[in-house]
Amino acid sequence: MLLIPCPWCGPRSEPEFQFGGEPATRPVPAAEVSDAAWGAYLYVRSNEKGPHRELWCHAGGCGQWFLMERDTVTHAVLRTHKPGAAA
Amino acid sequence: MRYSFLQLLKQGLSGQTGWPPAWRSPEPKRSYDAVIVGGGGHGLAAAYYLARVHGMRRVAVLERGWLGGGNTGRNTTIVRSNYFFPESARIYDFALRLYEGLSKELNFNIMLSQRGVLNLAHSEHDMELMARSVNAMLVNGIAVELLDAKQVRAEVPLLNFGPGARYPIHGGFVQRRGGIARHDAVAWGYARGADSLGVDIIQNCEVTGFRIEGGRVQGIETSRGAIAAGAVGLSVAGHSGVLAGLAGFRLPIQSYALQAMVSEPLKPMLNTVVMSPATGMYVSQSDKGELVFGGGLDLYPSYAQRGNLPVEQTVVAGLLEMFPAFRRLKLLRQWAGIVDVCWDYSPIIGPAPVDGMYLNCGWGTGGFKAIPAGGWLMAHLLATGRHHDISAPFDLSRFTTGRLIDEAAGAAIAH
Amino acid sequence: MADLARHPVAARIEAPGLVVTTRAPAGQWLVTGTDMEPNTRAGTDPYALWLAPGRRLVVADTPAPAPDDTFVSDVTDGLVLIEIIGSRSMDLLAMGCPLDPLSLPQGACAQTLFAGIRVVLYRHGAAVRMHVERPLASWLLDWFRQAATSLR
Amino acid sequence: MRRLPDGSRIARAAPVAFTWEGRPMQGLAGDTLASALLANGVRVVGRSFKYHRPRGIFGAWAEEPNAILDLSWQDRAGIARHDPNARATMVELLPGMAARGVNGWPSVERDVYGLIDLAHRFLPAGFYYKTFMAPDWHRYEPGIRRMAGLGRLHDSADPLRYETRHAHCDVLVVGGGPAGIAAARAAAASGLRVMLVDDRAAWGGSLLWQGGTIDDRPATEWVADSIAGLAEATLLPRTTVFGWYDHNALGLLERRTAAAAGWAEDRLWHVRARQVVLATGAIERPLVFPDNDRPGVMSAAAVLQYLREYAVLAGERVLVATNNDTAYDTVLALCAAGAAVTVADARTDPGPAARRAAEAGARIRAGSVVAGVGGRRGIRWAEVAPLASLSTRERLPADLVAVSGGWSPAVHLFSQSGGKLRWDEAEAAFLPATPRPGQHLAGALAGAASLAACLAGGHRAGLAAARALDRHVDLAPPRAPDTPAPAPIQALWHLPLRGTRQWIDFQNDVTVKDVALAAAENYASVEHLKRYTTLGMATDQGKTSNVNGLAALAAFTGREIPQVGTTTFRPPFVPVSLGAMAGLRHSALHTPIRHLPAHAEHLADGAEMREYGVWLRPACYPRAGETVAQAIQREAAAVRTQAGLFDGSSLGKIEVHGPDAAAFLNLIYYNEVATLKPGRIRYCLLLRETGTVLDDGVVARIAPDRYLLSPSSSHTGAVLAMLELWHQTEYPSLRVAFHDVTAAWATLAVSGPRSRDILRRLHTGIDLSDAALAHMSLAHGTIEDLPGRIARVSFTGERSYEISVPAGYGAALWQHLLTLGRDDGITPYGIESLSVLRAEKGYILIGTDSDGMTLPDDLGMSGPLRAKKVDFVGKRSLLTPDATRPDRRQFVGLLPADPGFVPAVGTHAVVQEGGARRSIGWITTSAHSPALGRSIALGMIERGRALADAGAEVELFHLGQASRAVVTAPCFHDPAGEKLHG
Repeated sequence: MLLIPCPWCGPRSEPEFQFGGEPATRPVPAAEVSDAAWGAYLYVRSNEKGPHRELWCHAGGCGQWFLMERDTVTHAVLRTHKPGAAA
Repeated sequence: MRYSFLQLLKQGLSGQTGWPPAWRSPEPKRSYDAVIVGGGGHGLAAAYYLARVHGMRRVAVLERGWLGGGNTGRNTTIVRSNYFFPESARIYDFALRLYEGLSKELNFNIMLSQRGVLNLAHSEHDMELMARSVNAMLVNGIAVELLDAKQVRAEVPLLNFGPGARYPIHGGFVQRRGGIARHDAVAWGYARGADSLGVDIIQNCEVTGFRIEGGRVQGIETSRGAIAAGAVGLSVAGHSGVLAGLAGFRLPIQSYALQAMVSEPLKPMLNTVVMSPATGMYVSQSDKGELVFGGGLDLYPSYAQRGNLPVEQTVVAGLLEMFPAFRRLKLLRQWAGIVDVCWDYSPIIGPAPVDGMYLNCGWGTGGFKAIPAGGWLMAHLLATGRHHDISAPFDLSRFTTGRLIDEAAGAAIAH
Repeated sequence: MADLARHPVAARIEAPGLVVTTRAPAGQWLVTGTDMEPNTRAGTDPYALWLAPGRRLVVADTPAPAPDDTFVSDVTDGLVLIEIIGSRSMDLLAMGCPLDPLSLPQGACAQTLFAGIRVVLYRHGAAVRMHVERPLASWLLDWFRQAATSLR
Repeated sequence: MRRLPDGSRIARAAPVAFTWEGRPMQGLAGDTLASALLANGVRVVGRSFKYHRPRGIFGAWAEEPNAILDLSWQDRAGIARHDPNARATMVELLPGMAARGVNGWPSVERDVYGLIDLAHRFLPAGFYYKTFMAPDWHRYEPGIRRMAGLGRLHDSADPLRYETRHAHCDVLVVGGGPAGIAAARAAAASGLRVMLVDDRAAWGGSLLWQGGTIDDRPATEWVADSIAGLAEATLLPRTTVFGWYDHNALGLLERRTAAAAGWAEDRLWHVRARQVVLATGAIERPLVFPDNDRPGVMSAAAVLQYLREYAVLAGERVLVATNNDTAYDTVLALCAAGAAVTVADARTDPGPAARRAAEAGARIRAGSVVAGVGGRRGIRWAEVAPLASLSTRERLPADLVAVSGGWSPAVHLFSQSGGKLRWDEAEAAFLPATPRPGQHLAGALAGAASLAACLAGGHRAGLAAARALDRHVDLAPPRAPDTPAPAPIQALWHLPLRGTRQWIDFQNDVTVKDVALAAAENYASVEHLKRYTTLGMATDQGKTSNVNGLAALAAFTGREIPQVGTTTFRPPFVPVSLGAMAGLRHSALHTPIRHLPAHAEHLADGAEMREYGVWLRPACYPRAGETVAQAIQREAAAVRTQAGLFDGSSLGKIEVHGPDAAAFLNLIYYNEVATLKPGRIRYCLLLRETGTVLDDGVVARIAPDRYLLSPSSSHTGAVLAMLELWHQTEYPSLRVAFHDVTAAWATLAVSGPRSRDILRRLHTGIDLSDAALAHMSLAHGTIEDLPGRIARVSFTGERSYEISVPAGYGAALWQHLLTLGRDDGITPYGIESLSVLRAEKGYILIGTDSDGMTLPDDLGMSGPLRAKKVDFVGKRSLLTPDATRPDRRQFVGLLPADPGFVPAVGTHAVVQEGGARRSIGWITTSAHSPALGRSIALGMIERGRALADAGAEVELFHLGQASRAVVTAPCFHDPAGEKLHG
């Protein structure tokens, strides 16, 4: 049962959160993006075994999105921070 | 030595000490014509069919831990082919047909029990979506029956038809040929078969890198030395991303924990596999008498084979909503596999971005039921370098063309 | 002109050491504008509860004018206020919510899941107050009725 | 076996009547079911899983492999309860309990299936993999299944509620023995929130039967004082910590002695602890020797516990077989109770403990082992032999063989937490290696061999836990007299006796020969051994068998024990009732459901309520004697001809505000929304990044910097999350905010030709003229003195007005509008009726007509892709090869060839290709249309629009039945929309 430190609300239990995928910046403008690049943006994942950069939402709490670095083997939460803050 | 009742009797008279090893534990040779990474059901089946169908003899399977120890040994053992799209129906039904002959083919009883797989509908809307799926399957040549509430109750009287039911049962659909099989026996059967045809199954042998020259794979670095290979097949499920990384490319795969649970063993009481996507659970009773049940994925990426408590309680709550009589039964054990999930819940089969390397992965929650087909199609790729027509639609390129095979969307229920 | 009646969601649930009642606040407003310390409560009547950066819920027990800020939405009828009081109230909260009561001193507020539903939770004098979306109120009150029987 | 008159806490407790196999018996208050059975001389309590050999009670607590019984009883609230697989050693005896053996017919005492044991030679481990293949497994499976399984499910549904409780503490101490109490005492002294948990009813753990002195007083006094001193802590007896989950979250199962009426005594706890002290003790290992599975072979520690705690003497002529000193406590106790005791100590020089035992009257056989036992449903004799020459046997009369093969620390929770184990050769046990963060180990778990070591270790662990939370305490540790170090254990595994059957897993019937077979067939990994032989897969999960099994595997594969390693420890530590796992989440409370503001009114008006998405909403309002289908036709016809009233309050209402609101929404929505004029409304789609349609709904502009979005009822949450995601991560600089006000408003739709006539009777300041309030526009104002708005939006295809007032007034407005419209035939209509009306108009229902693959162009909406320049969500996905292929399924109408036949939703359209059918799409909506007086349908068909233009006919297929239909444009009624603008 993960204990995740929401950057606003502090440590909260796992059911209050939703995993939102791996953070990725969308390639723009649409007209100049190849099918392969667009497919990679939509579907390809780093899927790291170990420290992994993730997007999460404190859906059951303040509803804010934040970034988390989490170890996908030990589930240790290495750090969480507000989007845009020091990545 | 052939397995049979007579052989059991003969061996019984001499203290059962005459049985040969089911497979050898050979030292890895320096080079093979084909090397398959991943000693689970898919990898072992591919090695078996390479030797059996394509007559190849210099084949190796490299397994990081003990054979059959990954998802093959951690799933809820359901086999079925009730899929929506023709491409999916063909691959899963090809697997089911192979399963139907597998005990004889491998001379190893995999205990295929075709007791029927029943999906439940909990609203009129569910019934309409179910009719869409059933018709798709019938058109695909998969025999399934749409049942109304009365028929479902006759099939599984233990189900919750009580007045206070939060998810009243409006009906369902059943594939009679679906059922369960003994998961370990599938891995062991294929391992014994492949070994008997000269395949080297090398356990405790972790792949640490690939030797790639000119865009083509030449060999593999392992914890037990370097191995040269004419062709390399990857069947490592949840670890597909890790292996791809070693070979210098990425995959459209996210690895999640998928939990499974068993209850204490009881006398026979449930004779069908029951799946209720709406309450997030599916259940069957093993031949030893345990209820074997599971549900949806844990909702964040993980390589830890344990699973989390919230999803476990959600699955148990779903099981009890469908079977109130089970409330007093006790949970005996809980564990998880690491499944490789694609966006469209369909597998990736075909050449990898590195020449001479081939992929059979992305099966997500549905890998066990597809083992024979995944193995056969990987063998075809490794032996011929070309797609079999059943595997072509599942090529990695679909994530560039956008031509996905989205079973979840098609059937409108997570499967 | 018809005088349309207002139907509040009302309930009172009692058990040894526990009283759960609904309150009808005079006003509730969802406000975006000036920020406040996260997860705190400011003021007595009306008072403000932090919801998100730059967003708060203003609650008035007695009639008060709408707050003045950049973006104000009247949600008086949209949230039902449930008050839980009594020596066993912490036991009841512990049945529905993973939050540590110690992380909710006077002056703090928290948005969390109670019986799986999003609520805003905070202390109000000796009581604990909880706001829940109106459509879910009857289900949650049914949950309270059933849970409260465990205290008998 | 008999009850002694005194010498234990419960010797003189009140009698408790119970029945075993229907026979009345008597135990004492404080007995477990197991101790009561032993006191009544019951030997055989079960039958083993495969060979159906008789099984007797072996252990005394959670490790018990054999006494798994079918138990019926009434709980303290008088509710009939049943447990098909109750572990007798952990059941507190209650009056009226009825226990029966399982897996034996006609009884476990006399079991016909016991004959199977005669064929044991032909039934080795995994025999079923080697046979049962002809004709196939289905022939043999039913018989095998009947033989398998233990208890039988009673069909009496369990009416009770199960409680779940969350708790938090600074230091959780698992285990209430000497080490645990010392740790809790030390941690609590620092003022921290401490929780002490033990699975027994009484505190003290092994002190309950081993005694000893602490701080110069009887240990039990120290226990009582320490527990009294922990008044501030949370004390949970009768509670098992069954699972260690991420981030120091633990699962506990409490077996309360009393619960409120209607509630089960099982209570599940979720505990989050900042620090955890594990003091979970150790489990005694059986010895492995021929026929060691006979009833009457028991754990030496269990024999001591039955004697000291329950005054039950398990045997009069006892052979105690051991390889370590701990068994000598049992020997001394048995001698004191008057039993004739012989000790077979595998060690050639057993040391001082053996000398003390000899002085107490025990006969010592050093360097000897128990080499065999006689008797089938009980022990008649036992044979002792020197380890060095096993064939020279000395047969002794015996009715009990108490065995101790050493102790395995209970590392289950430590291992679940990710802790690694190390093999300790001297202790002949797997000990925890380094503790995990926030974790402290103490007592027998950490290898402490004496009471003094347990107390010191526990005290240190408690202080360390407090120190980790910056609390420094100086508290004198509890002291116990130093005892001389025990003589070292001599590892003793199975005996090298060919042709004998030596049991490792009593419940699943796994013998040493089975391990040898697995090794010979190269199932050489410990995990293969477990799965191939089912060793450790029974309801005791290998607590007494795992180490003996892997030691045998090491011997047969020429490896050391640490090289073989253990299998994985998984929750739960003891089986946990599924009801407790689910808690209150069942029946109505399983998942939340939302009610409309006018919920009570709908029920009063006879609505058939159904669940749509997360809302409970009226499907239709059948009148007396009317079927649902008839009601739907009547309601739909009324809307077309007069007027209807519909509760649309569940439709999403998201207010968007800010100087950049227009620019932001334009980057999100598929349609152009920045050019929308205030007061106007536009029907828009929202796409996922994959281009597929997430939701549709109307967007209303209130003011230059304010919009009101109306997503569909079941997608409001997803839409709000999407807006927040894009704003917070991709466009944080845009000044815009979102308020979900869905629940604050009731929205009732009056639809039909007479709709405006009805509204004119409403007291409102809003100008209802078409000039002022055209179709797809809205106006704010007062309605019956209430703040509100009216939007002219139609999903029926008729002139329609959506009236919104604060939610509290929704019920009153519903009644009021019905009254105002009575003369104009206003008729409440539900979702199913609305579905017919919108189907006549060919309006799409997202999630019914569309699915997870549908793109805007499939629905005939390709305009914005060409017109909009900005990169809205999903845009690039509309340009991929798959998005632009010509054979995509498109949204069309279908008119069945037989106008009286309504094709089922889910019917497929098929073509014949190469002798086989291929699906080219399916019907998503169908109905008998009152407006057209015939059947209509909507669907998604490959190249649908081209087929519609050509008026082509397609073959339909539903469950084997064929029919035909003409493909048309989706709109069947008033295509020009004159009724809307009127």
